[in-house]
Amino acid sequence: MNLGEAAQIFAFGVFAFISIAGALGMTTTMSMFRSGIFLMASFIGVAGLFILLMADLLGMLQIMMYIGGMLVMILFMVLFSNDPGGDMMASMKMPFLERFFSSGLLPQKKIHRDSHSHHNSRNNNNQADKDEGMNMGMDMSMFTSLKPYAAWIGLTVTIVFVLLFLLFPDWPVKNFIPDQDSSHRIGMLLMGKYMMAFEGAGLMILLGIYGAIYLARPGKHPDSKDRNDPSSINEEPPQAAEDPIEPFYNINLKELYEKSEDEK
Amino acid sequence: MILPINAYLIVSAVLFGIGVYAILAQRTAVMVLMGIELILNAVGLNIVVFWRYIQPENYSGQIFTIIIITIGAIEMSVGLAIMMLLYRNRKTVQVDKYQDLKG
Amino acid sequence: MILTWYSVTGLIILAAFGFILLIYAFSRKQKEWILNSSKWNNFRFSFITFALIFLSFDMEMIFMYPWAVVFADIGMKAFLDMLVFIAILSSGIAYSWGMGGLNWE
Amino acid sequence: MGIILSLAAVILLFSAGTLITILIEPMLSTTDEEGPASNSPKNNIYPVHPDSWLYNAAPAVALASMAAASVVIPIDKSLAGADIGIGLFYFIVIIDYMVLAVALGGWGSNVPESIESCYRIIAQLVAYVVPLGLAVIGPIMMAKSMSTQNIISSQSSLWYIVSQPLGFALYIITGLMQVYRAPFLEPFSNILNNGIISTYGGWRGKLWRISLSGILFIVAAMGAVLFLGGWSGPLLPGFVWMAIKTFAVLILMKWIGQRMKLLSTARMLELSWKILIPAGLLNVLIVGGLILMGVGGK
Repeated sequence: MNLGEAAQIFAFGVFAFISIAGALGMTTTMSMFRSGIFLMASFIGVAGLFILLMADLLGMLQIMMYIGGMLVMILFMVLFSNDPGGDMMASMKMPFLERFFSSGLLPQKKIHRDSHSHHNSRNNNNQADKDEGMNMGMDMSMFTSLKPYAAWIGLTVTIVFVLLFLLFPDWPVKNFIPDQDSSHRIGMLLMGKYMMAFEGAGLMILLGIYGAIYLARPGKHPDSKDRNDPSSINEEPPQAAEDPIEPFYNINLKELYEKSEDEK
Repeated sequence: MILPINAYLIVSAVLFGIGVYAILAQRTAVMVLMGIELILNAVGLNIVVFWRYIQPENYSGQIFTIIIITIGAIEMSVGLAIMMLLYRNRKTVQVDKYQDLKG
Repeated sequence: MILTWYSVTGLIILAAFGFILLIYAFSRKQKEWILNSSKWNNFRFSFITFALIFLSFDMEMIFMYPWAVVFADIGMKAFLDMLVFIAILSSGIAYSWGMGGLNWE
Repeated sequence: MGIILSLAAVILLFSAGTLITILIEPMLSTTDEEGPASNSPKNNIYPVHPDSWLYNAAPAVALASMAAASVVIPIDKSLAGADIGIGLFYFIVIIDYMVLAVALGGWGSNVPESIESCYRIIAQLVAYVVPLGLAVIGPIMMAKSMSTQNIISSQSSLWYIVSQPLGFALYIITGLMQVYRAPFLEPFSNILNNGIISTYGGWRGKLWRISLSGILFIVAAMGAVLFLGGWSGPLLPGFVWMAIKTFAVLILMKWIGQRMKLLSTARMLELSWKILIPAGLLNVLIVGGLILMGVGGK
């Protein structure tokens, strides 16, 4: 048990804890943004486990994919839900796990007492809140009715797998250190044996782009009118303080695009 | 190699269980999508564990996981596009409110 | 060998967090509050299509790195492979450009 | 024992590099600096309703990402933090943590301007990651490996700036996007009163200042490693060459920043998806052709 192995066990403990705590936090925290961050922490824990298993290219791929992807997904979450900050939900009574994972949020009640007028101003400018009303019961909550059953189903699935892995540990384990230069080996395999997987993944990415663009149908859905015009959006930021020579990049893409449209 | 193979498998089993809970218990569609991401991730971890402990010399386990992460990414983008559409038509993303097909 | 590389990274990240905890312990200045109202709702998410195709293009990078490492050893075959791959992806960009996706609504 | 030595070397050299960057910046910028280099408020201010977990974690993630990115940059023949086998891919991934840190800080502080800067930062991430990846692939193809020491040793005959100028131009532009300087400083601009810098006071503001300047120094150093042959040079010792090239790239980035008109996030996204990504794909094909004709990748 030299220093290396002790460090390995410690690192395994830390990464396993991060990934399980992150996954738990994702499901229980009240604020949507925070649940995205917890899921990202869980994926980073799993990436750490990948690096411990000497699959470092996979670990880095995992981190890169899930930091970018998660932040984009959080943007969609904020767009869809009318209480992403979790203020309204934080004030409701919650079992222990939810209260622990959303302990950083300040409940809505505090804002009530501090400045009553300010709360009303926040209320009337998003219409969706008005018709649902602020005093409704649990239908605003993030959980469906079958939450206890779901908890039991999840628990039984976990127990079944854990017992399976504990009671039948006779995997044909081979004590062999894999080749350290993983990117070279993966490249050779991708170009050789798995050429079809490489091109198939390219086609799948293409289908993903086509599907997303077709479904989102850009340009057909201008923003709804009831959203107030935010102060900080202005198309042309102020001119740089002084600009001795004409910058080489001065074509304005907007006109370029409109011009090409007029000709069509 | 001091860590037994079961240690990693238990971690991925727990992640899988939490993913199942996340899908069944959450109301908003985006959280269901995140539950699916979590399950995809637990499976990817399992594959890398089997590659590392059982067949370290053959790297096809890692390529399988790369393809799984690609599927996760593309499924996330198309899923979000579908939710975008639903949000625009129904002004809500509560999954249990989409009951038109119930007839 | 991989583990020794990443142990240096891990130690450096721990050092950074320790440095911050150290400063946290020493700073005892009086707090002053700035009033804020959480106005998340004036959020106009106008780069929807950019975000959607970014997810797919992120994956393209993953397939490019192993290919780039072994390209010089394989030569022409790998070049044709990547030609097909890049053609597929640029058709994705062309489609989203044509559908009017690539502008800030 | 070796780990502790390389650890101390990396921390010592990169804190020195970051401090030099902080000193150099006022000299380079003629106008009063608007972007991330603007000074943060002195008093120890806190927002009233922060999301306290995220708000306090943000400076720590920023500094950790800057420190972790400095592991991979080689200063001399033997003196790199850890010559990781997939060094460049690791570098590109770790820089994304800075975006995560600013997003956490922006959303956690619950101040309207910094929430807007959180959205702008994610838009900028969407803009710069793909062209940056395409710009970095050129040197990887020619060096047949991703580790930074191999890339430098493979540039001994011909620097990569000579054989792939388009890749260098792409790297500089996306490098500026990465560090939110001059033309691409929408998330930290005066409209959003310096984004999240205005919500962190006292020493935490200084922490943000160190991380944002440190990232500028590291991206410039990686540019020198990728395209100007890192520490390889005739007379002077390795690390002097590395310092000269890093500050040359730094000054080039600052100079471009002052010349170009400030771009709003909309322009930046259109620029990157309509011009930089097609140019990046073209760059990959050009470098592939060069290698097939036998220029690089010996």
